[in-house]
Amino acid sequence: MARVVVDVMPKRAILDPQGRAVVGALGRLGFAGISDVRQGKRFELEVEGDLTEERLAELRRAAETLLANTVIEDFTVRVETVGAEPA
Amino acid sequence: MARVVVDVMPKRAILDPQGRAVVGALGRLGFAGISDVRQGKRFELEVEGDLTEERLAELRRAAETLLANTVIEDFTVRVETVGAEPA
Amino acid sequence: MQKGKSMSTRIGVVTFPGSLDDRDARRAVEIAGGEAVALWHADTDLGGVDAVVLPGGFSYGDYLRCGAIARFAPIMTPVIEAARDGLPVLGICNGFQVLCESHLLPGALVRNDRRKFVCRDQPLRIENAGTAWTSAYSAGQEIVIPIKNGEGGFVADEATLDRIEAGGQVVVRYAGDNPNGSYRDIAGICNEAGNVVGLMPHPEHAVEELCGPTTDGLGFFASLLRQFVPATSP
Amino acid sequence: MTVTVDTVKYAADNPDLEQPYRELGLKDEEYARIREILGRRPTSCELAMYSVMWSEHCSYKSSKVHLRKFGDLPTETSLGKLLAGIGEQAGVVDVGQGYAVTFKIESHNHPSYVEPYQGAATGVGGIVRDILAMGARPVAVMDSLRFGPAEAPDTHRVLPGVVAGVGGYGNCLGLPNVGGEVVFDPSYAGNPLVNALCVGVLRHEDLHLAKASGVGNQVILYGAKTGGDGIGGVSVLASETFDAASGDGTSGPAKRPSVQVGDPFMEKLLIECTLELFAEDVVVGIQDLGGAGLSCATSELASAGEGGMRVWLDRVPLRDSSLAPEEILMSESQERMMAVVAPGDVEKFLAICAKWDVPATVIGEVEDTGRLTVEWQGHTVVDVPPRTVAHEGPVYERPVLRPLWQDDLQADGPDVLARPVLEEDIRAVLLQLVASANLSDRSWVTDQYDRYVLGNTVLAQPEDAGMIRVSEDTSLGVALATDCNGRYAKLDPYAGTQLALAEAYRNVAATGARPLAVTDCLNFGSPEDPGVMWQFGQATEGLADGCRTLGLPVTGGNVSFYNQTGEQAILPTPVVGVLGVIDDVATRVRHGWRTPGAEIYLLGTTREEFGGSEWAHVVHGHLGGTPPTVDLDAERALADVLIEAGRAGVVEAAHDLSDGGLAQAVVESCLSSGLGARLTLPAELGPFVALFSESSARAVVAVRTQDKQRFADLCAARGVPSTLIGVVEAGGDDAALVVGDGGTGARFHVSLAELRAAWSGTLPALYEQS
Ligand SMILES: Nc1ncnc2c1ncn2[C@@H]1O[C@H](COP(=O)(O)OP(=O)(O)O)[C@@H](O)[C@H]1O
Ligand SMILES: [Mg+2]
Repeated sequence: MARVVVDVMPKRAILDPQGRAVVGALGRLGFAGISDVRQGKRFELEVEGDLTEERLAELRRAAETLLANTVIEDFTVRVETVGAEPA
Repeated sequence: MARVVVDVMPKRAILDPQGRAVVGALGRLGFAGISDVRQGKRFELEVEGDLTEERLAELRRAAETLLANTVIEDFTVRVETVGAEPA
Repeated sequence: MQKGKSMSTRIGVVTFPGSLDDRDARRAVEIAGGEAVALWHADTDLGGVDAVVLPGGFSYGDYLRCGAIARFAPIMTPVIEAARDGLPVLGICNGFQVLCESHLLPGALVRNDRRKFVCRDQPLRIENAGTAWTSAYSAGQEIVIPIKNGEGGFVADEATLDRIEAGGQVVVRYAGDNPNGSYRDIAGICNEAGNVVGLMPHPEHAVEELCGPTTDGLGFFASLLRQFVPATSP
Repeated sequence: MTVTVDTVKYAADNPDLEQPYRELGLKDEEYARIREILGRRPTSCELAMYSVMWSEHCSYKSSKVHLRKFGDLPTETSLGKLLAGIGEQAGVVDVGQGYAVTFKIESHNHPSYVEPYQGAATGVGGIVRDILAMGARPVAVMDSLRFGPAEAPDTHRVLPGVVAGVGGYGNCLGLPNVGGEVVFDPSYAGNPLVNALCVGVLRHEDLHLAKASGVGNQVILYGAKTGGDGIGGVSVLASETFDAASGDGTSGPAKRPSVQVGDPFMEKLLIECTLELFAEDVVVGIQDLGGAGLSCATSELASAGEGGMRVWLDRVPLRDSSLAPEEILMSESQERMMAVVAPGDVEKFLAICAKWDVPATVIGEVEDTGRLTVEWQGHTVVDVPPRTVAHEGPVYERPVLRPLWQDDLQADGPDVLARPVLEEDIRAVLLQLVASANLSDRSWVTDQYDRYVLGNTVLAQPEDAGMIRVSEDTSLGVALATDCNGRYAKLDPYAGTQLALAEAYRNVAATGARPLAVTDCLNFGSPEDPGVMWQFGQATEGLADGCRTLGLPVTGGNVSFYNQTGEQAILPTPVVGVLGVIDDVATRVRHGWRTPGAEIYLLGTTREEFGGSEWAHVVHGHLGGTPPTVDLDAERALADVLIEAGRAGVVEAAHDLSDGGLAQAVVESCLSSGLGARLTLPAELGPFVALFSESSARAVVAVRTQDKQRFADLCAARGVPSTLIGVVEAGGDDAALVVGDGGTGARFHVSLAELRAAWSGTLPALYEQS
């Protein structure tokens, strides 16, 4: 059992209304010094069996066909390493 | 200039229709062995100046007040380390 | 409800950037016999209104989370204070989401289980006819008014759900097919005091025979006016 | 594109520099013409402007000669002169009581194939800005959609995205969606059609036009910042047949994305902000930014006014600081408007924008030089006569040739097709048609659209037309319908286009509204194909003649060419939108039955007409023969009866007959009311023809017995044939449609439950993800 994380973010050149809304709100709330925010999606996949290279390649294909809209989004696929614990 | 990443995920107990749909769709597309998927949000914040502990604490407050609804979501805040390159 | 008297009842309707049903809510108030007062998101006081409606729409585009940004608008400071002091507040759809984000109401609203926006005429059952906004109905009464939402799934943890059920805080339930996966078919709830009510369905779209499926929505606005009739009679 | 700035001076000094005009879609002779106009080679900025403005999409170079036909139509309606017509952003129609209505339909086909959600969403956003720019408050939208085969995998990608995009944008703007079409045909595989219509309401005195008049007046760009969106989108996506190569959405200079992403929240702010600017009377001229962005807005505004304008391009607020001046001029970033403002009003203008949190910047000034000049970092990068960019583009008399296959197609009539005879076979065909992709329940689509917002929606889906109360303080209403049967248009483009007009006209009249004006969206294949150009010529001819007969002006519209995959062009699809007016919305007529016992009448004449019919399509996969006879005088008489009967309250239900014929109409009136019906079909035709023929100029109505005499008199006075064909029956669990044949006395019976299951199951089964 492994966890694979797929991060999907709007392409740089593409308008990100969500991010814009968040920057504005953070400013109004007095959180200063945040020049830009991009909002994307995070998928956590629980994968059975162990992660061979083939398996990862397959998951990359899955991300490309289903999780990301590559016309307007970029994505990264990575095996979860125990990250920062919940704040 | 530093990048801080805030990941926001639905709490386990809370219905995650998107995640469920993804599991279904992956199955239909023939991507087997994915037992569970959760869909959340990823925010990339471009922060001016350097990241003191105070600054990070403040960003954590921002995440807690605005970026996540802690009634239904958990969040993590971390400084971006160069991650996996785009697939 | 005597129109003449309740005319003096002033109901504020807040317009946030991205509010859409504010005109409809004001019209509904007037048709019910009240006086609608337009409140602006940047205002810092309520202008002495007798009650407040937070209307439907997509405040700030609902880009981050429905109601998450509107909840911090300047007008919300006096609204939250007054609500805690018992001012009747009705949140419709996006307004309901704002009330949850403000923690004036428990739980939260998430993406519909069918993952699509749904607009249709929805049968509902009034569960609590004792709130500031439902006294014109009788408990168990069935009504039909439009719903239209993409993130109308009411969720909360089991303990909270049991608590609000026990406390009679479930005000309205979906009758028949549950349109969005709301836990326990919940379409609307109130706070413990019963002055703050949040509704996913849109009573303001069911106040005119000509433009709505029914006029069943009038009761929400009439309920409030009724309360004020004694207050305003000599 | 160019590294160092290509200034006018540099261009004059370096006449022989190679320029990538072909990549930008310009032909050799077009490029030569630009050099001739300027007396030198164009700068790269000028080349960008000309290339995008001379594209098919913006210049109408192939369609202009044909569209002129609409120019000779009456510019009057029964209610008065048009306040604006063809040539403006959208037509404006006087609807009485000091109110006017503006409406227009536009295509966003190719972008919706590349990125269905954003393509459809920005299609809605674009047409809404057109309406707003006339000084009107947008009050409703409609969407006319065409897809490939319902079960095709690519349709499963495109349709849900398009529908979600139309809904996602329109719902967030707070505009009710009051109608449209969803049609499936193999010819749209790989080339779906997304046509969006918007209607707006204004007081006569609020009319605004796209004019840069008043020397010294300031030019203000307001709304979203300018980014790399859809650069070359117009010329690349709309002017050349879409090829999978750009399916990654990146093409055009510097690999900028051709896809535009919409921000409906910004557009909502833009609407409220712009309406307040109008109310405060601080706007001299205004134009939306759509296809061709700043190139289009600056050259069109300048042409229409004093004829001159100076623009400081560096002042344009950018989302992406790396944009080159050429790209800024071509960018199709959404949610932007341009206004011409008197110097004294600029401060007030900017204050109102600030109130709505809408960025606004003075980027230029009106001049009387007759030139449009653009400055970049202190250099002049554009210096052109604006009319040559906006209006004096190339005009082509494309070769026209009636396709060789046309005769064979018409010769291959439906008469040879096997028809059901036995009652149970007819019953089975009825259920098969009711459940077919084109005739089944649309609510899987329309339930994703808000039809209640604004509180003035009198009629919406699934009624024959959408109807909107013009404002709360009047009972005045407008009704709108869009229609087109592409199969008819393929069999006979002239007649097929008139049938589209007739159907939209009939739909509007069925609700009790008086048809007043027309908009159209002409979707065709490649104009370089003489056969397609013949279809286009026939279609415009047919529409112009039809509008003349019915006394309707064409107030505006849009042309979309290059709708084809490889050599395979789509069915010619001239979508026609008809606008009608009703004095008292309370008298509007719905299509569902109201009271058991009411008599059901069939109005009009039924002939044996199955060419292009839904029956031939669904049961035999056959397309051939000729479409139903066009009889516009009969349409007009029928409309008069429906309108007067509605006003007088002598019909309590009315439903127009079209695809699927009488059977489909009666089934829909039953299902939307839950009431049954007992039909006794006229003997002479036989049940099959009576039920499924698609003869035009027909409708069914329900009349209570106490009104039958008044109704009969109405029909007689107009010479409209009226046949008693049945009676409305009770609802409830055993409600049913019972069909008997006056001749043989044979009959069959279908419960509403069975009909509903067949009718409403189809689209969910196709597109509902478990
Ligand atoms: N098929 C048509 N029928 C009538 N008028 C048309 C048609 N196509 C385009 N027009 C008119 O030509 C003008 C330019 O069309 P268009 O480019 O769609 O307008 P816009 O510049 O607002 O996008 C408009 O006034 C439009 O109404
Ligand atoms: Mg335009």
